[in-house]
Amino acid sequence: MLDRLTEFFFPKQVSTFASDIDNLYFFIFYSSVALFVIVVFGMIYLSIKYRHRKGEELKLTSSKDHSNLLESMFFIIPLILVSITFVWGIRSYLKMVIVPDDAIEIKVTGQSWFWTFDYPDGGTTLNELVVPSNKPVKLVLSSKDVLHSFFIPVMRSKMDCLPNRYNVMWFDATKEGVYDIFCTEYCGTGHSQMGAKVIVMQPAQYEEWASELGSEDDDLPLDELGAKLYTKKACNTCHTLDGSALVGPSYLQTSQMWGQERVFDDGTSTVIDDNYIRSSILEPMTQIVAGYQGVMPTYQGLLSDRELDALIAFLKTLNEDSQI
Amino acid sequence: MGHHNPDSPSHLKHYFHDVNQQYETSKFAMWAFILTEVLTFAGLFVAYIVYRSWYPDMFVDAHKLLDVNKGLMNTIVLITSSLTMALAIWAIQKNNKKLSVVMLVATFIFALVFLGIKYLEYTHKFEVGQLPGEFYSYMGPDAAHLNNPHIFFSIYFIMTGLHGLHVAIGMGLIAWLIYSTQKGNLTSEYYTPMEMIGIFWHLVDLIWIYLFPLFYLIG
Amino acid sequence: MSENTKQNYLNHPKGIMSWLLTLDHKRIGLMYLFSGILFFFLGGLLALVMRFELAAPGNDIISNEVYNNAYTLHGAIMIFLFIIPAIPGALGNILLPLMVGAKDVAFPRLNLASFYIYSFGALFAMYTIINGGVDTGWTFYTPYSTQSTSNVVPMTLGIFIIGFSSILTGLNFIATVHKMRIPGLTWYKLPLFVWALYGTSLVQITATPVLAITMVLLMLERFLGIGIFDPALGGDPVLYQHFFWFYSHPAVYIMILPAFGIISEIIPVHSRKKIWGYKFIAYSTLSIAFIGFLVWGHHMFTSGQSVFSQIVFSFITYFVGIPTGVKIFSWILTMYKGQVSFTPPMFYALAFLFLFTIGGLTGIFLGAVALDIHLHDTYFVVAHFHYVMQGGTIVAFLGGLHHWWPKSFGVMYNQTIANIAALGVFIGFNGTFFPQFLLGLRGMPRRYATYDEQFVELHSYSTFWSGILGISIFIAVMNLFWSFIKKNKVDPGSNPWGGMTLEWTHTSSPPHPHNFEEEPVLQHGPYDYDKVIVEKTYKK
Amino acid sequence: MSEHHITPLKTYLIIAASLLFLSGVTVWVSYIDLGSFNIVLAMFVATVKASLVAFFFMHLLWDDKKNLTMFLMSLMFFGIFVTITMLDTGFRGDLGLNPETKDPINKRAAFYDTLPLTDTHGHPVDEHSDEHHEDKDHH
Ligand code: HEA
Ligand code: HEA
Ligand code: HEC
Ligand code: CUA
Ligand SMILES: [Cu+2]
Repeated sequence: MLDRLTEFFFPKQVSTFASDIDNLYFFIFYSSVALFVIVVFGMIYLSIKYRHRKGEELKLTSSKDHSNLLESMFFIIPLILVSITFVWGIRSYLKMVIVPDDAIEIKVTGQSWFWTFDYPDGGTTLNELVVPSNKPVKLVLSSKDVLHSFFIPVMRSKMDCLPNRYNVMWFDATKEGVYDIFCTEYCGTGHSQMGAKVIVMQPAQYEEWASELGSEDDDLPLDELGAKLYTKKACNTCHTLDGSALVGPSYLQTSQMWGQERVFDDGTSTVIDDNYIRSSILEPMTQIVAGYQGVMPTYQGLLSDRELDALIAFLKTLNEDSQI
Repeated sequence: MGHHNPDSPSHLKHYFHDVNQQYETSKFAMWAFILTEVLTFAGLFVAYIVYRSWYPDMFVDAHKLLDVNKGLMNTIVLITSSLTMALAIWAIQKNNKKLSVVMLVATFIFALVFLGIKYLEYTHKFEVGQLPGEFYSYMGPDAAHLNNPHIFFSIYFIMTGLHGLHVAIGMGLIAWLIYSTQKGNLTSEYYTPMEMIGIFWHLVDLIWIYLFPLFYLIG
Repeated sequence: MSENTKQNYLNHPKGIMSWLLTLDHKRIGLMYLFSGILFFFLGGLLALVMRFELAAPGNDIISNEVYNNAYTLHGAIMIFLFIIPAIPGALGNILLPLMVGAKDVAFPRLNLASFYIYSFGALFAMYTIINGGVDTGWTFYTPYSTQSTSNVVPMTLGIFIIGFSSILTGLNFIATVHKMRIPGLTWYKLPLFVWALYGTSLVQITATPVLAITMVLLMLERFLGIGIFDPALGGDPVLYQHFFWFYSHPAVYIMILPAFGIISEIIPVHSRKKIWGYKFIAYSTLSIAFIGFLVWGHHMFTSGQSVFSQIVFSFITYFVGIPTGVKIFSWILTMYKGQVSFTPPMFYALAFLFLFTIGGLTGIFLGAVALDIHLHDTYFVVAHFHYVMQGGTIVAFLGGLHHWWPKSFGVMYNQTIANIAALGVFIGFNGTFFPQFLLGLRGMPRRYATYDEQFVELHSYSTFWSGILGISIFIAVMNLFWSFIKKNKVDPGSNPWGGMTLEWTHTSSPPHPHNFEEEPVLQHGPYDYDKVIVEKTYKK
Repeated sequence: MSEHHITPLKTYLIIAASLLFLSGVTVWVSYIDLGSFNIVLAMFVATVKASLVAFFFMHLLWDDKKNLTMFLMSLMFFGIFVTITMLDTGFRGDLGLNPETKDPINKRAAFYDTLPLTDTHGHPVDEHSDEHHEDKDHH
């Protein structure tokens, strides 16, 4: 019964402290329901019982306006409930902030509008956090530009990412699977698209994955690697491939664009070539395409040379027929 | 209703019972206003305290760039102006219109001197680049090692600037007082505006009493 | 009645200038009422736009940018242009001097100035809309607000200016309550609405200056890069949040205390019963106002503030619930052995009890730090604050309007339509916002223009009912104004609900330009239904 | 309004003299190094001065006590604001568990990297060496 209710109210419980928090919720919930029923029942009962009946004379009413017993109840009952809630709440809270010593540490960086994850043994992923199950994971969060907030509903945990500062959160995932991550601090136009996934794997699988991290793509052809990077590096949060403009220009017809002129917001222009694309990715703020805002983040340090080549190669393959 | 009692004074508003009620109401409201003033500055004091605790060394070193003598001079000027303001009220209470006007004029002049000294301080800071925020550019030998001194100067300029703004507003009010007292609108029977503006002026002094040690003397 | 009773503040003096330059608190109140309702509709319209966009997950109707502007403007207009200034501004202005037996507020000129400052600030906010909107959320968190290219400066400037209006109104009310009461009207004989306004005003004058300075610092951060709130310049964005919430949490009590006051009037009058626990209600007003200053950090539970302050804030937050509970229980017990009539104001009061209890109790969920970490910035919070603000304050405000409408304007609305609209508001409101609790619990973040498939069902329910809610509110308000247009006058001496406070017993409807023809003499307390029978008189 | 209290002239003069004297005292004390006690002392003296102004110049001593209450209330709310804010800003990274969350913002803002060294008049001096570049935090 309780399980069904939990499922009704909450997403799955995946972290070790999730059930604790849900139980706290249910404690407050049931107390509140009880108080609410008292309030609503009292209100309906009294208003109907003492209603002014048709034709009844107006009369002097009772002068009763206090009762020591009732009034002390007003204080005592809420005080008891509140005290329990407080103690319970703080105990759960301390579980959420005290990180176990053996946690593996992953660095999370928010940036408008995607997430970067740096793993302890080197290697980086974008918008995909991979963690082992049944092992505490400590996330050290920060941001490159504005505030973001890292929210994993199934873990019942969330923490803001601040520029120039680190915040910490941790969890110990109990069930393998793929779960949602949301950004919950407003961070601009792409805020509602700043989602990511957390992938919880068996520890052994995770070890394997971590050791291959970064090397797996070595032998893909450039344009295929580029296509992969296109989503992996979150280009698709701002650039579509179907001709509709999001925050940035769409890349439906880039293959035809090569050799054409690009006009910038300061009136200057340039001819589109590999170098231009390369510098657009590494230094997006220097030349801003007319009609757009300079919000593209720099990928300096996030892409290797081979990856840049791959992206360029991929863009070159795009034309009307290659809609994805 | 609505028409004046023949022997009630002309400054009594129709919605008050008597002069005393009107006087007490104004004064009470003035104190409520002082509360809002204090809380406006409170925000800045909080910023000061928080940043001072985060950057203790920078604060200590950056304050050495301020000129204690000018600060002390301004303290003296402002305290004296507070005295003359109080005496202006004292004089009008004794119905000594002339003395009251003299004292008000003195207060006005002291305020002017205060702003003059402030002006000298500010211009010097502008020249050497000890400016708030991103405009800060002073990297002299005594400051090149400082960690984010622009924050100190931001807080300094905002607090003394807001205080200076109060001095300027006070001067406007005092000028108006000089005019009305001279014209004979204020007497020992009715001097509420002078009392109100006096309270405001003393608040300006009171805030400076804290600003002075916090900016010029810490260390 | 004498010839004089034909003369009331609405028809005397005449002419447009007599309105624009009026010093009469009742006329000023009426101007607040009109502008408030106008902004309410504007904010409501924006809400409906948002809701229609959210009916389906993608960007179907409006783009991300437009959505972000819409919710920011919705929040800012509702809060800074409507609920904070307009409710005390309208009902408070009209009623406070009447209730204390004064001819006017203590400083009528200041009162008018306050209205114009408010209008002036509102112009800036309106300019923001024309000029392309603002997209930071009504909280203006740095560093986004220092970087956003939208109209942050005009909006914050507008809020800064409106802040002064709020402070001046507060000053005026405090002075009025302290100094303008008629002889014999001691503190414990004041109507509880006056207590509520008094508490509200105290919060206004203490908290608003901090908002003003925060807005100034934010603007300076944009102009000069002062580095106090901007992490790139060595500053701390969390400090901004402290500043903002030092004002904005107490501000939620600026929003709700007048509503509490309205309920404290409606229930005893329509139950014809002495109010339960007068002193408890009066003191709980003050203690809510005070404790409200100690809990602001509960909005920052995920900001990374120190664990110590998390615990302290969580602890103190619960204690706001206790005085509030005392009020709720006292209102309910007031009906005990009364003579309850189901009039439109009473329906709104009962709806208030129902909705505000839900809203308040969900505040306790949010106050529990461990749980708030999951719920923060999700739709659970959105639902919570609509339950307290719309379900609490707005519903009480509508109740108050229905209660004092015949008194203030001398006209009576159609009571059947009023009852139906009240029911519509109640049902539409629950339909709109109850699903949002579930959305939040299941992890739906707020300020999202688009969302995951999994949330479609609940969102579309919410959108559907928001239409009903909008229409009902529209009908409720129009029904009121229709009585104006139709000139459905009540007798100047009428007292349709049998109220006992001075505005009912000692002046005509609508009141005389100077409030009372003769200075009122207090004959009984505000709720002495056990001592005096006040007839209900209501003639067309 | 003749029934209002009129403070004798002498009182005003004495108060003003004490204020000036105390100002001298703070300046003098500030040159003695008392460590963190300096600030305590300076604030103590400032508070004595402020009380003199409030009670005598602003007439709080003789006024309706409501006015004094208002004034004290403003100080109380200021106190609340400072204290509770400091509960956060003074204790970030408490529990001692996550050192990385502590001491966050002591990083020089980026624009300092572009500032040339100056002399005491604010004029740029030759950058004959890269010395000052080294003591900046590059990230
Ligand atoms: C009218 C406005 C109003 C009112 C009255 C309240 C009242 C309360 N609010 Fe609310 N709140 C807002 C408006 C309001 N709030 C807004 C606008 C936001 C969001 C801002 C934003 O981020 O945009 C917000 C957000 C908000 C948060 C932050 C959530 C988050 O962002 O993560 C919290 C957390 O503690 C909170 C708590 C409370 C509490 C404890 C009360 C209490 O005062 C409630 C007290 C009432 C009761 C408890 C019910 C009646 C009592 C009983 C029946 C007796 C029994 C009681 C007990 C056992 C305790 N509120
Ligand atoms: C007093 C405050 C108040 C009120 C009354 C409301 C009323 C409503 N609010 Fe609002 N809301 C806020 C204050 C308020 N809100 C705040 C502060 C936020 C947070 C903003 C932020 O995150 O920064 C918010 C955010 C908010 C969101 C979340 C947005 C997001 O996070 O993405 C939503 C979504 O459903 C919403 C919906 C509604 C709805 C449907 C109503 C309805 O009750 C509205 C009912 C409809 C009407 C009142 C219109 C009636 C009139 C007509 C139908 C006709 C008009 C005709 C003419 C003009 C002639 N609001
Ligand atoms: C945060 C949103 C965002 C992300 C993520 C993003 N871009 Fe952009 N991009 C933009 C915007 C906005 C512009 C247009 C303004 C400008 O020129 O800077 C742009 C411009 C460009 C341009 C040059 C514009 C032209 O058509 O002439 C290229 C090339 C480009 N992006 C490639 C990429 C690639 C490759 C990625 C991923 C590795 C990426 N972008 C990720 C927003 C983004
Ligand atoms: Cu990132 Cu919202
Ligand atoms: Cu709050």
